[in-house]
Amino acid sequence: MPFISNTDKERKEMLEAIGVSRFEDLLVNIPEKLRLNGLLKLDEPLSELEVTRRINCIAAKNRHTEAMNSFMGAGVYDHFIPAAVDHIIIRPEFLTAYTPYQAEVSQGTLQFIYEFQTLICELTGMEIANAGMYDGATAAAEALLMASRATRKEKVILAGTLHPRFYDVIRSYTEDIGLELVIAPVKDGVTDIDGMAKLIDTDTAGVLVQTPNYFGCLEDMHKIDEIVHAQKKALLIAAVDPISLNVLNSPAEYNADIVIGEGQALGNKMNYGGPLFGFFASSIKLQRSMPGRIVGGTLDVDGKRGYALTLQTREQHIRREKATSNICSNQSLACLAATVYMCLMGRKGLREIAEQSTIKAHFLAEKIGKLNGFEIAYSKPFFKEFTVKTPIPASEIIEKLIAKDIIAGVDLAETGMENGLLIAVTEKKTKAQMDELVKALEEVNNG
Amino acid sequence: MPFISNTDKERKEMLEAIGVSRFEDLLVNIPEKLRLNGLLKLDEPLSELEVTRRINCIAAKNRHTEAMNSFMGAGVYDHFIPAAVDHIIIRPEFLTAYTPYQAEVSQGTLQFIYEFQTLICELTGMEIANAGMYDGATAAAEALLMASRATRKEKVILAGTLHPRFYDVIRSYTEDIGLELVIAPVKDGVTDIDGMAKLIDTDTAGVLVQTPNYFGCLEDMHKIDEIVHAQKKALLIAAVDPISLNVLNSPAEYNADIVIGEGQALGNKMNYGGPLFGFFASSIKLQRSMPGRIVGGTLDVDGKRGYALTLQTREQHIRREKATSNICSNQSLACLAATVYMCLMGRKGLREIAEQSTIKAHFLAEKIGKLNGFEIAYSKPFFKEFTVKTPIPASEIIEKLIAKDIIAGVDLAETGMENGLLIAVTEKKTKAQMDELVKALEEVNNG
Amino acid sequence: MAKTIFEKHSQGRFGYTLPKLDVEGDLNLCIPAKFQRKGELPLPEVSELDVMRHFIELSHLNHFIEKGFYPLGSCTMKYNPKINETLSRNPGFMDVHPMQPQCTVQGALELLYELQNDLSEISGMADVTLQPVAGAQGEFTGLKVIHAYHKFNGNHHKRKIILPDSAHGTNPASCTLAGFEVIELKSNEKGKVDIEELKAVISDDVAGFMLTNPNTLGLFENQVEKIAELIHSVDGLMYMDGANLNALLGIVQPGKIGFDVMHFNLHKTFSTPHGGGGPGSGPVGVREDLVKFLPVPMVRKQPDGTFYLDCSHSETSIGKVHSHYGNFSQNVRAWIYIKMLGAEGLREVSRNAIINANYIMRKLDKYFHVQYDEHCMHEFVADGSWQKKLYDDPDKQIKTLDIAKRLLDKGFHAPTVYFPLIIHEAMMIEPTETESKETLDTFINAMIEIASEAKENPELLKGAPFSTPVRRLDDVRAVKMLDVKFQDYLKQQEEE
Amino acid sequence: MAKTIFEKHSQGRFGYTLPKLDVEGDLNLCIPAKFQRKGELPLPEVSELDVMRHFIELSHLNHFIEKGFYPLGSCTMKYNPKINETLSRNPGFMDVHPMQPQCTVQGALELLYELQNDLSEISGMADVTLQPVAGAQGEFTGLKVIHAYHKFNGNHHKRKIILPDSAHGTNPASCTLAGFEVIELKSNEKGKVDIEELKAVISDDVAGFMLTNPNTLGLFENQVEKIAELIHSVDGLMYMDGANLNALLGIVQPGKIGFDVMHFNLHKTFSTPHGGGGPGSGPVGVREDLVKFLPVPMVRKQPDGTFYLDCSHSETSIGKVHSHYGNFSQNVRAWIYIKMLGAEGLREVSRNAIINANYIMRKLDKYFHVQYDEHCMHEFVADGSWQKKLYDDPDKQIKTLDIAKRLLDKGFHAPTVYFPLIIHEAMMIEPTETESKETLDTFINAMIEIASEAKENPELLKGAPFSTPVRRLDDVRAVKMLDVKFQDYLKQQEEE
Ligand SMILES: Cc1ncc(COP(=O)(O)O)c(C=O)c1O
Ligand SMILES: Cc1ncc(COP(=O)(O)O)c(C=O)c1O
Repeated sequence: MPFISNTDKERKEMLEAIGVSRFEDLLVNIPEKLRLNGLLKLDEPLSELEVTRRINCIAAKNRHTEAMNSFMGAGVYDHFIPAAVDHIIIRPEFLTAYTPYQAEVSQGTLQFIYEFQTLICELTGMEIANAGMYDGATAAAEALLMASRATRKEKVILAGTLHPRFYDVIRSYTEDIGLELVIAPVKDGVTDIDGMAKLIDTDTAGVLVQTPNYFGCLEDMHKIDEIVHAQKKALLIAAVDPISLNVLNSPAEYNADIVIGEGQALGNKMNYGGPLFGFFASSIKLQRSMPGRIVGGTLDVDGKRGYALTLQTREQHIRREKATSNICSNQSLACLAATVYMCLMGRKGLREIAEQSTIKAHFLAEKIGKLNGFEIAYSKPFFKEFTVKTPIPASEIIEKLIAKDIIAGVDLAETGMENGLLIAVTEKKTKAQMDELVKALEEVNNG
Repeated sequence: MPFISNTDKERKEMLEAIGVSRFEDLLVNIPEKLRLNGLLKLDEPLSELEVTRRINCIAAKNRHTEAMNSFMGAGVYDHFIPAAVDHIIIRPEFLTAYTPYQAEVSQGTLQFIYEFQTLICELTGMEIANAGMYDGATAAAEALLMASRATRKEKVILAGTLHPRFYDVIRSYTEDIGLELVIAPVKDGVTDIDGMAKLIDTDTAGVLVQTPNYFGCLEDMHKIDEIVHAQKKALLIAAVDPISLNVLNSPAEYNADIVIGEGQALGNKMNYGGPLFGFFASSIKLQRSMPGRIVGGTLDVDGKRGYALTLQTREQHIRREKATSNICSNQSLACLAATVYMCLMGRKGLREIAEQSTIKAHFLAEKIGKLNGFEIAYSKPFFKEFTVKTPIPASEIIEKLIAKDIIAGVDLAETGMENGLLIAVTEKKTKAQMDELVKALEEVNNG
Repeated sequence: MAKTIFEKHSQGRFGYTLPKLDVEGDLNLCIPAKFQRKGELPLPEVSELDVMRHFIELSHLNHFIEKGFYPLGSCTMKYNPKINETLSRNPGFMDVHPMQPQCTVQGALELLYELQNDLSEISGMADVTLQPVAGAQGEFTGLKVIHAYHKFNGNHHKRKIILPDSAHGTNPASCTLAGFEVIELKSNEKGKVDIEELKAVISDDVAGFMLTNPNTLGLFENQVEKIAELIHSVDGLMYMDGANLNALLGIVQPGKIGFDVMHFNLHKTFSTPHGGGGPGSGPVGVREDLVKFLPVPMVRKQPDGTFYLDCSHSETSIGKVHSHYGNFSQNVRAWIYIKMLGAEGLREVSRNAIINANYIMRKLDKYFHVQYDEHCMHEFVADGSWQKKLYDDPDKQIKTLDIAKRLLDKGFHAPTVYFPLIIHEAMMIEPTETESKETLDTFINAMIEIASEAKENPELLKGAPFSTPVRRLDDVRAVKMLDVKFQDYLKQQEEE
Repeated sequence: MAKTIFEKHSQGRFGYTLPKLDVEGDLNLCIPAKFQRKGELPLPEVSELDVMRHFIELSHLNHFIEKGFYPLGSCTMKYNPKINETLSRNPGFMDVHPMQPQCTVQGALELLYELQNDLSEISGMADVTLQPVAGAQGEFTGLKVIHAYHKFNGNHHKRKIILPDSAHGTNPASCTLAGFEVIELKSNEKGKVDIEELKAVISDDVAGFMLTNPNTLGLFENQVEKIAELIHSVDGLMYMDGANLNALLGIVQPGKIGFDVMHFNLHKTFSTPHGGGGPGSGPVGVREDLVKFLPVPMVRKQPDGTFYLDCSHSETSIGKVHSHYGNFSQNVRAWIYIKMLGAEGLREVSRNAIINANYIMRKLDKYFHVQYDEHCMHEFVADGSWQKKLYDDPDKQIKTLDIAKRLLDKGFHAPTVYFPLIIHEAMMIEPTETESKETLDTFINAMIEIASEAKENPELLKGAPFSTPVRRLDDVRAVKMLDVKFQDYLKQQEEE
């Protein structure tokens, strides 16, 4: 059998050493009738060559963004990733290690997590970050739970412009433990701030606002800061696109208490939506309420600097049912990719990516806005993504353009906008690709 | 500029430290008029993303064997390669090291070469092997030079069934230094042994015979052994397919003095013909005449086992114009791939590959032999490759089948057989693929 | 220790290239000033060479499976085949957006569909969701399903989950997150569920029972039928934590022996790499009548052979636990692994895992105390109690931690220590089937050596490790002088 | 040391899977018994895990560019961009057979065509063959071209090549292989060609002159025009060993300053990895009238834009030096490198390489003797003569080798030592442009430290290295007790 090391001879020697005559003797504790009779019903085993061919054949049934002109975003983005990233994360030294419980032989993992935390703090302007969550959506859910824990209040307010998948996950994470979710009203593609203000009261644990929001629009976080922090205890939770933070306000500028987001755009491939990872940062005073793993610097017995897991008394393996979260395995390798990516791009590279994405998105928006029958849905400032009002249902447009190897964007029908198309532009899009989209949209309307 | 580390500031500091005010001052020794005025005429630089797109576009203009049904061989073969091989050779630890001149920090490279040498000795039955040559053809040329050196004779005899590319390279390696090349006659796809016997005389340094030969036929090496070694000094040089040695005679069985061959089939991709590598082994008494690098085991000052380059007095960096060869850089990483490959496949795996290739080739030959108009050219035993007499020129067949995504084989026109098609079968070929070829050949003849 | 990347920063250096902007535009015209970040981001500026050197240097500080034996109990540190890494990087997988129209992702859906089916067969469950990305999230998902089941039946009062005191920490934590109250059951003297204790706590408000089987002692819970009977008698559901499934492949189908819900850890049993802590994958299987509660979407096949994302059960579904379909890329790896092994191969996996564990146990039980006298499954728990008794002086007293650290010096990763909590000084040893007898023998010898060092040279244990990149770290300092980012370090340096 | 893979063998273990044979057949019916190998091949049987652990363990014993500074003179150990490794693995390159019909390999031909052109432009030559796979083979090819030129002109007597005594060993060795006699010229006191000496040996049977420029001392040969004039006056050809081209990119085009033939080392100047000794790539460029002698085939472009392999000059061509088109995969990497840098980038490469070398030289010339007082190009030669003079006792005497070994202890690779031969105790130091000032400074400090250790603590040098996987090895034993395969080792063990 592949991947099993011992030979028949060795197996025999071992059974002898154990003192049994056949393998089955080791199963005495499994009542006979509980055992499977015969074999599992699975396909005949494939050799490496056969499985390679099968996989290549399956993968060929997917159409991927290197072979299509895609404008999909909505939280998962096709940004440029330097080749060097994969050369690091494929190293078995990182790939095949476990969670760094034995710190002395896990300094590689521990130090990169420490660097990851630092980078996330730099991006967000926060004081403490953890080693990552499952994805942006669960990070949002955990942030609300944390707000509730920290404030001992049970009402949380969500912007109505939140990513619907975030909302879904938040709902399943909160509904059975009595957290009250209140959705704030939306006006012209952004949060209706007055409407939101009315919802915030002394019972409010936190307010979660995503910016850029699901429709691509920037929320007025300064104003939201005012209305949230007008309530002494209420916490402001910002959900952000990490790439945007290179041009948009640092969440510290609008006094966010907790900052979370989907981290995939930082050096991770889209991979049909997984692995993603959530980043999670907050002000230092909330440290004891944080979910997830945290690495800290310390000294060894010889006074040498080293890293170790810290603040572990928050975690499930110590606190069990009283832990701040149940998270154990997280998305560590995706965070490593993000760390390597941020180091390679550096401050100038990340800035350039954010700038190019912005400028290209605005270039495209302007062109589409001029097309007959199309309209930019909202007059609000946006970053790299924007909503278009389409003359026919967005789903039809998307379908038609696929035949031309274009994926026009994300259909906003589930938000109630049947004719809403969400278009994302990254620095990878060329003028030619954008022109192609514009031309195809024009043709859709004409024919 | 990419890949250049220093910043303007650092450059300035360094120029100051050097004591010049501008870079140009460092060029005082280059007469002005020798310097290039202006810039080289090269394309505008491409960023990583752009170069990636350009390469993908170029590569897409090649049709590769994973997308075609190819029966090409003639020395370069599409055998199965376990994924693990590339995971080793891509490691920068191996990839970005130089020739292991500083043994103390090159034990990784040195030990794998020692293991490579051992494996080559095991495959060939020889007593000593070097760290590899540029390719099979140059290894053949160097073997003849070595035979001449060792015997102090200047006539070498080549089987007429030798790979034409081997012959080409041998010619350019030998023609200017007075080695006499004599081609032995061919009969029914193999060496005419009586004819060859007549050519061997007291001036003969060596006789080079390839088996399986270019036409796929097995040479009768036992008989050739007899006629070569009937001349006391003459050396028998065997050129072999390393995969074949798992089922065919070990060259030691027919008393080869030197064994060389193209090593690509051992774990290296075809890569449009490069990197290839030549393996090179001989009896121990010829050690001082060997070309190329050799690694030996030894002890360090603490008595610990280690490896180092040995018998270096043969090499160019010591002996200069009197060296056994001019080779310096070789094809080390390709030899590492071969080493990893042989270890993964092990004795059973390599044997199975050789057996499957043989049986499949014979299956296909039988089917093609039965087709109207087609004929197996020679009645000699063969391994995984055989020559077919085609009803129309092979080049036409090949061209026609390309339209069906089949590459029928190698055209033998340059050997004088316009209607000769050389077909190779590896263990990767499925029955379905072979049936497809047979069907396509049948159609060619019918229409 | 290695410098941080921040200490390698040099202003103006860079490690990337980007195409020139090919359209005109001005950031300030796009984004009003008040939305723009004040000041430059303080990220490091380094070259690609700097980055490669840095992370390669870090990588060399880790222990990892391909370096040496990693007998970390409960974690199934088996070899992660290289073919998984190669094939999962196909652009047809990597460069696919999760919201692409379904006609453009038929390959992905086909693969997920087959994996759902294969895991269902392996577990004996009716269906499997691939959405949870880790074991703990699988638990949460499974518990939510239990919750949904009871709500669906109008049994809103069922809010208690019973679990043994040997359970992994995520089990009670997941219960809390799913809105359940935990009843912890003391294990009996055999390390198993104490049926009498169980009977004592069973009541109508019990929603279910969570059991790891084999349990965290590596012992098969042979009373599982009895337990299931009791739990089912109050309409509770049986949850199996499948972290230890590596013992049961092709031997026991949990869905056939009384379990109603279970999660898998693909990053344990099905060879997907642990990645230094993740990403993993924690699918959940359920019995027939619970399928309607599974997260949306499920992957289904049309009569015409095409695949689709099915949300038709969204009314009853617990909703979503992940933005998309879970860790797709890990699921690809698990699919490959299952396809390469097949039914016989998977059974051999468990057989060999069990033989390997029993072999080590038998060889070590004269040197280290092993509480339960019973063949283990794929892992076993020894403990350091004999060694602890050697010295009375608390400064000298040898703890399991010392044994663990000493193993690091000998080139092995330590077993899981101090878990399960019910064994004092526990060392949970799981060799996995991918290790050879030769490797096990070197480990056994090292353990025996340590047992004798404990007697003759206890300082070697108390001081260990000596040969690792750093030695024992001050955990208290790590909390007291909190330094969780480079700025904290700089500040502390200044203050010192 | 690491065990060999042979010591990990266990009969019956395996590390591969293969499809089942899907046709019927019997080996014995295919291949007559007398052609079949007697007995089983003694290859090792190990698992994939064994193999990965083994080679990873070996890999950790190497110094390599991405570990640390590698100032190995003449070898241009610059950073090898990762993008090269990623893109050269495209199946459209890897899985292409060299004899495929040309209509199926248009991409490969396009790339080679562009690389021929780009290298021609960079070198100022008329055309370039990409067939030679290493520098030495480039030399051989170039010398064959020279040979062919003279034969073509009926000058069969031209069989002497002049080269300076500072030349690399491959130069004279290649001359011999190409059928030339070598005249070695003593360098003058400036390390350059001694024009008077040259005049003295020039005669009608001189076929050419081989010069490395910058020479192996890192100095630009400023008399190159004069030398070319002299050589051309007897119809000799000027060959440039382009190993040191990293100093000249965009600064000097060798073809424009008197050279007629030259080779490139793509594995030096153009960033293709050295791979522990290869594969490299050693293209050769020639002036217009020599193009007809280049190996067959060349890649040419049809008016319709398609590319083809051109053998139309096969009558005049020297023939072939490689079975196919050289190291295609390395040529892909070099193409990528050139395309990413462009004209300005390449010029910056050389500028920075030169600055880096001069910086180290200036910082070290107070501590180590540097023979020639002139700005160097991309590398320079210091020597250990000052250190050698410190102690008279031959046992204590410090040699360059000691300095080199001590550097290993400090985490650096050693410079090239004892080459060029004309400098006693030579240390040839080449930093390359990819290293930062910070790295250079740490190296400089280490060298200065060693200079003072030489005075104060010479045992640290004589005994070095101390911290490497092995310490100094017994080279004499390696020759005397020849052990070039595992069987030799076993035999020696038995005998001992
Ligand atoms: C028994 C058991 N249950 C659950 C888990 C949690 O799994 P994960 O880390 O994938 O969340 C673990 C992980 O170690 C475990 O050992
Ligand atoms: C000056 C010089 N010439 C020629 C060569 C030979 O190049 P290669 O090793 O590629 O054959 C070298 C290699 O070190 C060299 O330094």
